[in-house]
Amino acid sequence: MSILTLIVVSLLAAPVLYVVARLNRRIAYVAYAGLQLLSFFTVFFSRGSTLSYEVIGITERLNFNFGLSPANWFFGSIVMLVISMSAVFMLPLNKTPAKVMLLALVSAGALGAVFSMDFLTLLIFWEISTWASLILIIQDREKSVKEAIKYVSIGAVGSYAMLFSVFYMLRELDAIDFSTVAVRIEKAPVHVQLVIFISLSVMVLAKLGTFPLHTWLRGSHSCAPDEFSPILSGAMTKIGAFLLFIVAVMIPSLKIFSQLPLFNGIPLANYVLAALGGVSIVVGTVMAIRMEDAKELIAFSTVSNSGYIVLALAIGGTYATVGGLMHVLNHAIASAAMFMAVAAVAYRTGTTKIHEMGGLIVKMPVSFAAYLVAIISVAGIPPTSGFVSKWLIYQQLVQDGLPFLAFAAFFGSIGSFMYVFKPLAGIFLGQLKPEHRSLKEAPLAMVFPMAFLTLLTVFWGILPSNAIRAINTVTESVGADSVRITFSRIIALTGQWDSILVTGVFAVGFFLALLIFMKAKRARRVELMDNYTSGEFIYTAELYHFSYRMYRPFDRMFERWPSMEMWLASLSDKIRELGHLIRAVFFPKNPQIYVAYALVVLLGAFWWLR
Amino acid sequence: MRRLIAAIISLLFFLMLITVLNTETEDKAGIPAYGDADLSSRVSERFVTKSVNGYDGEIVYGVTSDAETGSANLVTSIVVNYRSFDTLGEVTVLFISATGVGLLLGGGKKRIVEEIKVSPVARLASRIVTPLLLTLGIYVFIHGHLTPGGGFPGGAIIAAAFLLMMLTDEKRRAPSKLKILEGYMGLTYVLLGVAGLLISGSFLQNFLPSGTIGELLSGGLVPVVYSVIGLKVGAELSGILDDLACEGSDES
Amino acid sequence: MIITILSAITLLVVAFCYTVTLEGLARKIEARIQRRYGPPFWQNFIDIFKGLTKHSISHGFIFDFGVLMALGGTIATVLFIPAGSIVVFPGLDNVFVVIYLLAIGLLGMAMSAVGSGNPNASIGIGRALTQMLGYELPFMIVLLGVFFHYRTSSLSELVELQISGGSYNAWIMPIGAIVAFISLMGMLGKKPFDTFIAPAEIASGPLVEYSGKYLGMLLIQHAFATFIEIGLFVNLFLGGGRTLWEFLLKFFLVYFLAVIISSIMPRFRVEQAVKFYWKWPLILSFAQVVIVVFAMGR
Amino acid sequence: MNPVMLIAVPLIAAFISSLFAKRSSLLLLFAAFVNSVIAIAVSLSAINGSYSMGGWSPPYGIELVVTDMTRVLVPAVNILAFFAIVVYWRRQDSPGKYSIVYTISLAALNGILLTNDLFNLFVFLEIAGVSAYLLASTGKTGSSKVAAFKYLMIGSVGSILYLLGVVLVYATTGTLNISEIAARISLGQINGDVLLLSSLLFMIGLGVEAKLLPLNGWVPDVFTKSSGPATLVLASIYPLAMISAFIRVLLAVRDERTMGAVLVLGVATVIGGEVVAFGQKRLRRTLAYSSIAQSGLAILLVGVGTAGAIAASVMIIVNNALAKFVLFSVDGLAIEKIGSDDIEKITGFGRTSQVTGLVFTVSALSIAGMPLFMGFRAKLLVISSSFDTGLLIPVIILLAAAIEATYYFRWIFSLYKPPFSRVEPLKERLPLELLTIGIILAAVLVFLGTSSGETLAIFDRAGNFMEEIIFMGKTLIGGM
Amino acid sequence: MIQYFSMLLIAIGIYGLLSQRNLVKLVISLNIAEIGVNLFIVSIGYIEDGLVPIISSVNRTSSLVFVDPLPQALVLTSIVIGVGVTALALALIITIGKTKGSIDLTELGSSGGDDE
Repeated sequence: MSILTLIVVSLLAAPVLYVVARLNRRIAYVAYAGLQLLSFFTVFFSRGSTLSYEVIGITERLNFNFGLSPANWFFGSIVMLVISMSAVFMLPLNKTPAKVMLLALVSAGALGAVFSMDFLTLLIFWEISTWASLILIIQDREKSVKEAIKYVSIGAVGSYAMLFSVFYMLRELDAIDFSTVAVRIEKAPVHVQLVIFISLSVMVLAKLGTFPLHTWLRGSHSCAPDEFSPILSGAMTKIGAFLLFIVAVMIPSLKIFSQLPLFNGIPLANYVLAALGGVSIVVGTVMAIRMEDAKELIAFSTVSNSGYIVLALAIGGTYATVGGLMHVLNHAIASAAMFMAVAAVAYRTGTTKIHEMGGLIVKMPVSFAAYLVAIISVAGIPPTSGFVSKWLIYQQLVQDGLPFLAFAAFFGSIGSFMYVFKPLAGIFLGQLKPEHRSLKEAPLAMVFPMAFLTLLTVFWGILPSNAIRAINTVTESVGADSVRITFSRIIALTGQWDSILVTGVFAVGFFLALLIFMKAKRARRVELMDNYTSGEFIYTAELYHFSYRMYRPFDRMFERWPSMEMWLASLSDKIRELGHLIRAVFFPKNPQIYVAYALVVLLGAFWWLR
Repeated sequence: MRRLIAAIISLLFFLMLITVLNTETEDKAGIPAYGDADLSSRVSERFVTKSVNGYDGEIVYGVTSDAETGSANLVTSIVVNYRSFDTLGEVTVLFISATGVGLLLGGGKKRIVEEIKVSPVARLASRIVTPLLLTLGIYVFIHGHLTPGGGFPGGAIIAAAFLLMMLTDEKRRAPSKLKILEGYMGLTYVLLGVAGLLISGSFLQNFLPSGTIGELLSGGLVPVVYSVIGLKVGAELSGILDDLACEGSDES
Repeated sequence: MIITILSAITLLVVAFCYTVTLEGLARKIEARIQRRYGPPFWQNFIDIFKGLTKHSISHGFIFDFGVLMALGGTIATVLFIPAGSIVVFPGLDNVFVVIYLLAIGLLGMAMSAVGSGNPNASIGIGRALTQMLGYELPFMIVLLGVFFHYRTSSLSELVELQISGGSYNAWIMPIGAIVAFISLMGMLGKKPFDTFIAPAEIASGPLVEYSGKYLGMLLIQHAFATFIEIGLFVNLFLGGGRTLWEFLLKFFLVYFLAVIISSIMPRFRVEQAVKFYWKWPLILSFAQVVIVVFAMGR
Repeated sequence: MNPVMLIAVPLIAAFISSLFAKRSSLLLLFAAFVNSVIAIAVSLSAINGSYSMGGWSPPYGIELVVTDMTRVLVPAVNILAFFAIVVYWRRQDSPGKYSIVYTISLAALNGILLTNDLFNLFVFLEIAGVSAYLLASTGKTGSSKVAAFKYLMIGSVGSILYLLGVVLVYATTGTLNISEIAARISLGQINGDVLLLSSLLFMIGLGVEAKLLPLNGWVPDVFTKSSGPATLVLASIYPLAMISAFIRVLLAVRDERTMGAVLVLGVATVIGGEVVAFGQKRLRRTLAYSSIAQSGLAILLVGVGTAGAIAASVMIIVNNALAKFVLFSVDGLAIEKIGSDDIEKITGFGRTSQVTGLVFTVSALSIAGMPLFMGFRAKLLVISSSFDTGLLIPVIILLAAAIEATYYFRWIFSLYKPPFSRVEPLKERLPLELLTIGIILAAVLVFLGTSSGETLAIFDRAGNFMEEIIFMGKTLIGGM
Repeated sequence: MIQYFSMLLIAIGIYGLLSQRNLVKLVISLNIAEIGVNLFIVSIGYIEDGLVPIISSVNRTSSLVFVDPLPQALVLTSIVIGVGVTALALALIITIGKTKGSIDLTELGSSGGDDE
């Protein structure tokens, strides 16, 4: 089954599924999940073969090209993995025909985007999935419209910047497919290179949700339907990473900008991009720490991790490139798992506010485990895949000696402890709310994808060489060089790291601890309310669960920071005011005024042009 | 202030227009000076010599017969024959605006009653003059292809006759038959055009013999069409006058 | 293989006994500074033993699991600290690995403490994580400079390079050493940075619910953690040691410097601590790195 | 099939219906239907070239010309007119006694599209104008009459200027045939001032109907005050003819300086329209300003003036016509069912009646230029052709497009907002005609958005129509 | 010379159009401008001592010098169109007067217009 047929099928599936869903929703959703799984496996097991296909000739030079280069394969399998897992995950949830149609469109667009071989195809399919996801976002929550509008405007800015650059390329380089552009842009003059690089970077920042275009993530992720948030954060943003990979790596940006001023060997353009990534790491981390809603918190963690990806791929170099791609992989999985866990909890409790839950570990252990592993991975703690990428990125930062970018990276990785621990403590640990006494674990269809993603995270944490080997083929395919690895070791410039050894040693340590634990006397089991209360007697679990404003002292330090989200709102107000001005001037009540305008235009044009 | 701006604008407009006058030079074409326009550079030369279809004799009054268009009045030949399609359009404009007036004013149920002080002499005189006016109008549009005038002036004269009656008699209404007449005439015009299309292959094409220049029964379709136009315009204009003079119904 | 296992066991034993002893001495010294007689220096051994043998209560699965995770992670981390001649995994003792392995221990402890369901514990954990964001940053920045200078992040190699280079990092990059020491104070949770234990406010925070064997295990974990942190400092800035004894001596000096400083300090509020770390230490660390990167070259 | 029937049939119907006023709406329906059949026949079968009136060969007689552009536009106009009448067939604000006006305006629009004679174009513009004033006055309130009068005022000023331009051109070139004029001007035998002035007069005179920025003050008035079907016709069908007239005349009487002016005014119109539409709270007003912006886009491309730009322009107006048709009719429906089209009131309308929401969404997305729909193809053409004028124009167009996408999505969202207490499902079933026609048009939009390039080659050919025109003119000059 | 007068008429019409407030006066101004245009149309067809374009018993042959007949035909059309538009405008004014009770632009401005 070729990629093209897959794309066409999944495009055609949208209306069909809509009709089917009007008849029977369960069948439609099962069919949808089946289609996604099918396409994932098709993608995953068909690597290497590249095909090029041309569909439209709206002008003689434009047509669709799809292909299966290693890069396409890598991003494609990540995106489709997340989408298919979410498709399974959403089986038990409430559904509408519109939703399934839009979901099918989203996945079709994503599929077409990650298998595109030229910028226009990428843009078109990306746009398809974007507008579909836009309408999908507003399906469930009431306040979502206001938030989705931010996504619309920022996304429009990004995609039109990309559209501009597509035709600019067509004009200056007479090509828009990745490989040719990558070749021809080297000989192009600097301003052409800069215009293309900048306009594409705007798209990257907008879609990846990176500073300063990150303001849409919070609202859209938190307001989106719970079953869609994993796709939004795990799959959609990763298409942005795909474009970033093309812009920064496949187009050898380090080389073509080498005549610009350099910072420790990083050209100015890349350094600025990386700096934006760094800023968004810091902003995302700080904001995530301050959020009280689990989904908003994860949304900001997405901002911060997108910052990592941008930083890594922008500074380039072997370790950063591989690390960045690795980070794409494990953030896709981890954020999807986190959102799924939150969605599962919300499915049972009906809320995503952290402080309205607590102690759910005894009720939903699997969701807890999935969330735990996911956050360990996000915080970059071994033995999970998150550590690998961060380690590699650090290697690059050390090698190039970039203290300020490194500061951002460290800030993000240490700050992540704070924000990932907050929902862990607030939702799963601590006192169980009385109204949640009767909860059960999420249904099996939800549990399975979470467990699967968790296992993948742990697997690539214990055996990263497996993932990195695949990534090496990607980097080699675009001419960058690859990281030396053995079965268990990753050898980098500043030392090496043996994942299996570390895991083994940890196992040994854990075993020793367990030994002590077993040898000592058995502990008496008491329930949670039986606590040290400094002599008082407290019976209300709600009051005895400390999670609201957990880091109050910390976010008191950041209260007076300027908010980027205000900026967008003020911008729209400015446009409105301008509109009122124009209306007052050009659309008056008195017809004589616009008759006068007509004549004045005539006279002015005549006397001026004459 | 407003008047000042208006004055400035109209002054500038005037200046702008006069800059382009008399701009005819030998190498570049422009607006010719007043009075020395040369027909040879214009399409109308062929209209004068009736040689659009390549006839290259000269047209003589009362002698030449079966010219491409038989009307001695060259303007008429243009209006009703060469550019008859325009005329259809202009009739349509008149028709639609007459209908529009009717629609806007609600078709005029009853006449606005105000006492008209007219001496009985004038009233009697108008009764006498009106038929003469009607006759004159009919004469004008029937001879439209020979003498100055034609359908539109004729129609206007007919309407003037109705106006005269309305002015002298407050009860008087334009006869309601006029609407019917108007519709039939418009229909006839279009159908003539279609007939031309069917008979001789082109819309509004002449399919009657265009007899000798200067005779009454010459010019093929021209007198027919002009009579149609005359009746139609007369009907429409008097209809408009009627509507304007009449009280709107409750609707509108 | 055998060598590795033996050296690992010896390292664990040495680390445990030595650190616990030093902690005992520290209590004594502190007592003397405060004009008390103070407990005997083996008091901490007794505490741990008593804890492990006494009855105890558990607050559920995560409570136990967290403790195991904490102790296990810390033990695992200890094995990556070269102590003079005892180097368990030469070349593989990557500093990032050490730091992030240590984080497992912290995470486990945090989970178990919050799992106890006592708000004091949660508050303590919150403070601990906040303060961590404070002290880790300057420390990591300084480390960046060190790694950039030596082109390696492996502890044992760093030690060898310092010894062969003939001068310790403390002399090569003194500002960095000072910053790192201040951060070390924070890591150790000594005054003025002990706000997350703060016995008087939040009933010694995370530890509030622990008793019996849990307390014992956590004391062991604390000892190991202390060993790791100071060991890191010694290896990074004071050139570790050719022999075990040299290492232990330097360890002793650093530890007691920290103890003496802390014993005469009041306590920061947590945001004060963070602000403090983000002011001078951070600036100084950046200055150090800039010097290293741009002035000293590679 | 002789294209003149497109004009004759509605006229016959109109005259007959003046005889039988009761049957007028039926005659209108009949005429529109026959016309759409003829239009399809014309666009499929008729050969490109001249159809002379009265048997007088051009340039002496008046001629109708069939080009690829008319092939595209004629069916669009007639079929949309038929649809418009069908949509409002059984509704309370159906054309009724005003049907005769619609019939005449249909004839006039066809005449505008087909004629190749400046003065004849003037006549048809006047017919269309008078009918438009009447349509504008069909609103229920008296202020619709005021709006109509304002429209009449600016409109007749425009027509006076246009007539002046015609006279100047005739006095200079001695002919009224567009092809010959275009040929003579392309030979460059014309005095510069006269050329500039006449082209400027045409720009202003036609710009009034084509909604050029300082001349379009009447648009929001008329579109918001007039009745449903009238707004539908004025907003979705009239622009097709008017902008095509603008394109033909401005390209025939081509003066590069004027082209620059057109470009500037077009840009101003786009920005003004989008920015004002962004802030509107009522759907109909938003759509009014958005159609200003769309026609501004088309006119801007006329200013660019290349064949690709004209193709893009034609595509834009066709897309605008199809989509605006659906949007305005849905708006009319909302006003009828909910009683208001305020962004707050309309909330959840898409959920209560799913199909309406679907077609609305499709059309809005197509106008906002999202892929899978025709608007995106148009946008691609627009950007690629506007690149010929440097980098500034595309940037401006894209910025405007971003604003446009934002407010169109706001409307889509407000249609699909989660249902609140106040949104109760509509009791009575929605008019079947509207739904079917909406589905048909949405399908057309999707088809044109996804079909392969050959289907849209007609637009590219339409972009080149001016070459035929000038060629015909050259032969005429040679013939003289 | 007459051409200048026709231009002047147009200018006067425009002045009235811009300065007057009464709707009827506006219509009159429009007519003045139209008349100016029509005059101009006729004037461009005039030829020095050209004859009336009618072949009659007086001037019998087409080889004589006639003035350009085409502009006269155009004028005929445009006059009639002007009549139609004027009639419509007056009817609109009557309706406005009935419904709004005023035909003064200043008073209508408040009610009409693109009001929110």
